[in-house]
Amino acid sequence: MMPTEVALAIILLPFLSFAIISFIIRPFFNNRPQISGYVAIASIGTSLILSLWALVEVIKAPGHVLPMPDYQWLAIGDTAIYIGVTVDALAAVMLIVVTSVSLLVQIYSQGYMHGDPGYSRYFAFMSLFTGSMLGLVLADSLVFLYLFWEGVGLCSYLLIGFWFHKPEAARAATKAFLVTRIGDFGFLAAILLLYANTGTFDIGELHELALAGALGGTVLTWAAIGIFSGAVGKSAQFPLHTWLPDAMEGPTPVSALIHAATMVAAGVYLVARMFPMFASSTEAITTVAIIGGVTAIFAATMGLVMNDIKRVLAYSTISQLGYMMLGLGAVGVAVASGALDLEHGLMLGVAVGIFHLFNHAFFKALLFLGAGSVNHATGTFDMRLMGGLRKAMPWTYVTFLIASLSIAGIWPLAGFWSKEGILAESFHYAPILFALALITVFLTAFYMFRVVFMTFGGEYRGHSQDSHGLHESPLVMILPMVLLAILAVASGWLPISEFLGGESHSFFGALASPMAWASLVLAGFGILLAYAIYSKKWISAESLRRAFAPLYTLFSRKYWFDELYENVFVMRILINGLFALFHKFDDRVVDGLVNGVAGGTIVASKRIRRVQTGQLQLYGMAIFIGILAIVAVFFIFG
Amino acid sequence: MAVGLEHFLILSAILFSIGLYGALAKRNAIVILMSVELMLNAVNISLVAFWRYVAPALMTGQVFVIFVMVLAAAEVVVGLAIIISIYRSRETVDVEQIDLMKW
Amino acid sequence: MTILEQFQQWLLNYWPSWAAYLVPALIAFIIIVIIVLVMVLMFIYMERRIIGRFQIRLGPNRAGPFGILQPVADAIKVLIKEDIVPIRADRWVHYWAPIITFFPALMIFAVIPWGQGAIFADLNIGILYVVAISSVGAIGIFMAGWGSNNKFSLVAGMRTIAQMVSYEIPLVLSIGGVLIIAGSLSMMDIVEAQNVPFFLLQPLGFVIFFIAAASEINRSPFDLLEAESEIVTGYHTEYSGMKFALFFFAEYTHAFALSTIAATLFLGGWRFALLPGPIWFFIKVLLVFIVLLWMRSTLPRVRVDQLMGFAWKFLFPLALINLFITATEAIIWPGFPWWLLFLNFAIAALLIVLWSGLFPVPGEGVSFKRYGRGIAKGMALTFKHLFRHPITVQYPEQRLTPARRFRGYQLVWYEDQCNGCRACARACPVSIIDIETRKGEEKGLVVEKLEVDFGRCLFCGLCVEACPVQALFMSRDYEKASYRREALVMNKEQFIAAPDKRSAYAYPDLEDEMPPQTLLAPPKEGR
Amino acid sequence: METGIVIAFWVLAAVIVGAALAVVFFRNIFHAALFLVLCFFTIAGIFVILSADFLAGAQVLIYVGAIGVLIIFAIMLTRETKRGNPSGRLQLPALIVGLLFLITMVVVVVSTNWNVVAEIPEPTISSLAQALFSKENGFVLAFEIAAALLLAAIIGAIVLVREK
Repeated sequence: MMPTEVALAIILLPFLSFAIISFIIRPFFNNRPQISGYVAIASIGTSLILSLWALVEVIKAPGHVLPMPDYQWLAIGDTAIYIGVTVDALAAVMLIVVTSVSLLVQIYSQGYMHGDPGYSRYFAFMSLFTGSMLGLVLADSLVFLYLFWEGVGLCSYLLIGFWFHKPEAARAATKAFLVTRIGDFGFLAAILLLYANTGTFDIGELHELALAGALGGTVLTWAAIGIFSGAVGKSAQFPLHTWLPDAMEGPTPVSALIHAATMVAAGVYLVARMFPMFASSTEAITTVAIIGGVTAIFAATMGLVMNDIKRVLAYSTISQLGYMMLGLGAVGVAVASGALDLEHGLMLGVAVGIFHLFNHAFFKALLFLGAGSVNHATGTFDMRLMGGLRKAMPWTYVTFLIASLSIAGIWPLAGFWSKEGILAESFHYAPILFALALITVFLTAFYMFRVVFMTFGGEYRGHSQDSHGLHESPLVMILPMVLLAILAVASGWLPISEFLGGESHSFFGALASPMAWASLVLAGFGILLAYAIYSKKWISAESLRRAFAPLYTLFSRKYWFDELYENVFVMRILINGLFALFHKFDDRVVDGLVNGVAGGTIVASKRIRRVQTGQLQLYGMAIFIGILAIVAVFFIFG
Repeated sequence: MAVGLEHFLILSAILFSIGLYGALAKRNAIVILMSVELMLNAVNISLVAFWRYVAPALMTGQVFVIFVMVLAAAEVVVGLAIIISIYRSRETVDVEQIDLMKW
Repeated sequence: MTILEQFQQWLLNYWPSWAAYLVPALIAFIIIVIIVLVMVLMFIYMERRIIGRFQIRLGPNRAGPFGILQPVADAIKVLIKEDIVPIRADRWVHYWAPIITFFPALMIFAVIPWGQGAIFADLNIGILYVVAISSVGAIGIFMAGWGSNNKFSLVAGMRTIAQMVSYEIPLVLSIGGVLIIAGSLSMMDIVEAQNVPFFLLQPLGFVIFFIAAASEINRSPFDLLEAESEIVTGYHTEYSGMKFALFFFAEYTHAFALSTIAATLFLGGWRFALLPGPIWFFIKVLLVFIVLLWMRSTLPRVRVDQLMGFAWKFLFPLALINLFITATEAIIWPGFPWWLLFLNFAIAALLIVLWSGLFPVPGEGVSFKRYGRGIAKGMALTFKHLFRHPITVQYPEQRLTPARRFRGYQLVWYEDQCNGCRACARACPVSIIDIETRKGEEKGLVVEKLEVDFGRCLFCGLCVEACPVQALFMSRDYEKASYRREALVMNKEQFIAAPDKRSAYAYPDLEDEMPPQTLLAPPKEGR
Repeated sequence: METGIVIAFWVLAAVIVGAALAVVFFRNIFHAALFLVLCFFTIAGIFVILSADFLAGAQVLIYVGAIGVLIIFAIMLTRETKRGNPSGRLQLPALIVGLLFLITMVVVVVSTNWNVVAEIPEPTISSLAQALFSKENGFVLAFEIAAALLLAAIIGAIVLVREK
């Protein structure tokens, strides 16, 4: 049996390393920043080991849940707020994802961030993020979860704006923060709504209430939608997706860890964690499903035309997250409509979504690390200035290729299994979404291999003088990539799905289903197309662009979403509308009040300050006269 | 006529009042400091007198006197340091001319 | 139960209580005052004599046998001097200063145990009383400096206060070690506690105490407040007569007091084998005082900033460490076994060497390597001098033989040799030789008159050199004085030939029959 | 013995009051300071009468030996003696307040009946030390704090006074 302290230690270790780095190493050993790297890695490594222990314990535990005591956090009057950790299958899987990816990424960062002036700061933030993320995963009450939710938000802000001297980085950080804040607002509102109606923050109790129908329909719906809005914000789903591509201004390992593997997946995790609640409200879960599907395809389309490798990856991340949402939603809809019996359905949905999250974490992280490695060599992210890196950096190429195949869902790589699962479920329960999913499969394969061919195939298109300067990245960067590549191949073979309660799939038996073939064919087609266009140039990209000019502009301008937000929402409605009103109010009423008070004070003090003669003796005199007065009072009335 | 507690208390009262007058009326900062010392000594006398006549068993009275002495020493050290530095900067220790802290 | 108290108890049977208490107290007081007076006079005498010996001189030895009445003579001289008060002086302060300086020093003796039970008042705060009282003296000295309205005196006063305040701290701290071992403030108890004299258990404390005490009583090398070269004679520049005597007295009383305290605290007071207590006590006191004199006659005066630095950077930390070590030992070995002294000596030596290593030589601190060795050498030298014979010449009884070619006073003239050639008169550059001759019957010229005005003589000896017939010699006589100018004009009757008086000047062949020149006093009759 | 104490008390009290008045009313600050010292000294005598012998010693050591000397030193560093020891504008009110205070205190002292215990305390050093340093119901903490306070005061004084 695993003691609770271990679970807490998993959370606290990274915080500890954060504290050590920022309060001891940065101030005192700043001349030897590598120490901070070691500290961070040591701490996260330890938590990885502990997480593995937790996983084993969970597997052994009956019902895959470890009972953990709650601690009273604070008591307001007689209502006490308890916080605690839940270690169940879902949490355990997430723990493994977070710790392992984080560990690998930080090892990688040793190479990538080498010589950066903010080296220590970087690792401090990374540790802080990892700690918050682990806390988010393990939290068992909404308050606690929200705490860490904001924590990871903060870390993502800090890390996107890590190179704050670059104005666009700073802008991107602010943008990310504000956009996610919109979602978080919904989340917070939902939490408060739930507390108002149930009087508890504990997720388990909330689920029981929800399933028992004790929670009123509309309340439940609105709460669920609110929570989902939070998820939308974090996972950059459809309306709030705009921050993630810009977030690529941060260091690439950050993108790999936060904006591909873990934090953005937090939204999915949240939905999965609250799945029973979603599943018991049709409207909510339908929203989830639709948003997921729309996001999947719509992000993919934008991914088609980006020239910045990281942006392509960013869009693919969005679309993959949409995918997961779609999977959750599809099953959830079925459960809500009663087409699927309850607890199996719940299990299944979580399994489907989280399984893909699990695989996606690895290959997407790997893709980002690959991009980082490429950037390390070429110093740019623009694919038009790359090409021909296959020879220069074979390791990067191979790992990147594996990741691409995996994300494209090629059998028997990891991506295939989870994707196939989602397709199957959506096919059964939500045909329309299934169509979207299929298209997305094709698009995914296409843009991923567009990237592969543009980056590694053909000739080097960068400045010729540094073509010979191209070099493979150092071992400390290659090693994590290789490990991730192994995971990207093999993570699908792990029985995560059954562990989470979904169906198992036999290794070859999967090929029997037509679904699998459909997706495989589509993916293969996409790959071929990409090969034709970008490697062999049978079809010129130019002509295509001209052919689909309107679409191209639509995609490349990202559906004018940024402009929409910037100009319409922010400028027109907020700044010129609402804020103007506020400003007037502020000017007239508030300032008037304040100035009035201040004026009065000034006038009064002009008189009163005469008392302050600065003569110490006068004050002393006053004191003793006061004493005498008191004594006199005692004599008279005492 | 034996000497009792009241005698000492009244003595300390007189001493205290003299010190009080000096502290309030004098203009030379050092004299004010000296008057404060007088007051402290008056307090010491009454403390010891109380110890002697009211509670000889427990030494609290004397302990307090010791602490008063410590405080007096500290106070004098810092006070004189302040006075001297004021004198350095303003060429006077007349408290009526040292009124930078007025309005 | 001191002797005094016993006496009082005994008297209570016969007299009314107030008398029974008052009279013995007065008697004891008077006895103590007498002791102090005598001791102080003796100290003054000893100081002059012994420092003399340290410097291979004889001290004053004329007044009375061995000059023992010298201090009395000084006292009388001082007392009959006029008492001068500067016009612009603050008369009031000027008047009280010597008294306030003197009485604290005297009051210290109230708690000094002269012997078993022989103590004026065995206060149970004895040593605290001593420290407190001796800190009052500074005010008197400062009053003197202020009152005499003389900037040198004022500077001396400032120096005194700075010095006393600074050195009081290591003094008290070093006493603290003793108190920890003795476990009492009462002098009696402290003496009783010294089965092993505390300078063995507290070597470092003793050294610190000794130095600090020497500075407290302004003995050299810490006598900055009367540095003649800098501030005329310090705070008592403007004092004369009785008041000066009081200051002088106070200084020696203080020295005596601190010697007694040192003897009491560290040397086991009156306790030692066979001889009765008081005698041992005085022996120890004199020992301490002699060491003080030894230091004074050896070490040069330190500079004022060095003085402060020495107090604050060297003595103070060492005293703290010593206190700490003693307290630790008190916890570990509460009984303070005798063998602890080896440990403590080792610690003391180690600490002194190490700590002085903290002060680089070019800086203002002391460095053991340089100054320590220098001081040790100097002390050793003066100590050797103590046993050397004094080189002072007791003039009237004792004379030095001048050089053989000494060109002394007056001339030696052989009339029968002289042929009256007047060569000497011609040779004299100041022409003070007045010689008249006449024709003689049996030989050529006879000297009628030969007068020399030695008031103007250069003793150049040209006359002797000029004499062709070896009739004229210089003499080795050097002690001739007269009250009247005329007496300096000498005639030939006074030049009558005296072979033992003549000098070998210009006649080298005479040298070997003359006694050798003596430079130092002849060994035996040096007193 | 008793009569001796009485006599001593009256003499000392007279000297104390006289010296205190001198401190306040003398024109020459230096003289005032000297009288302050005298006052301290006599107060030590009062302590002796009250059989607080240790405090008497401490009084002399601290007030006469340290504080008095410091004050004299300060007087000399700030050459204000020519200006003398003038009274400020508040002279009269200060006098009134002082007198009122004196009257109130005397009234209070006289009007209260103190439960005086007869016993004469024996020499106090050891018990005082017990009270100061014993861990249980002692003043060790206060003692340490006082030490810290002194250290702070010393450092503060040095920082204040030394030329930049």
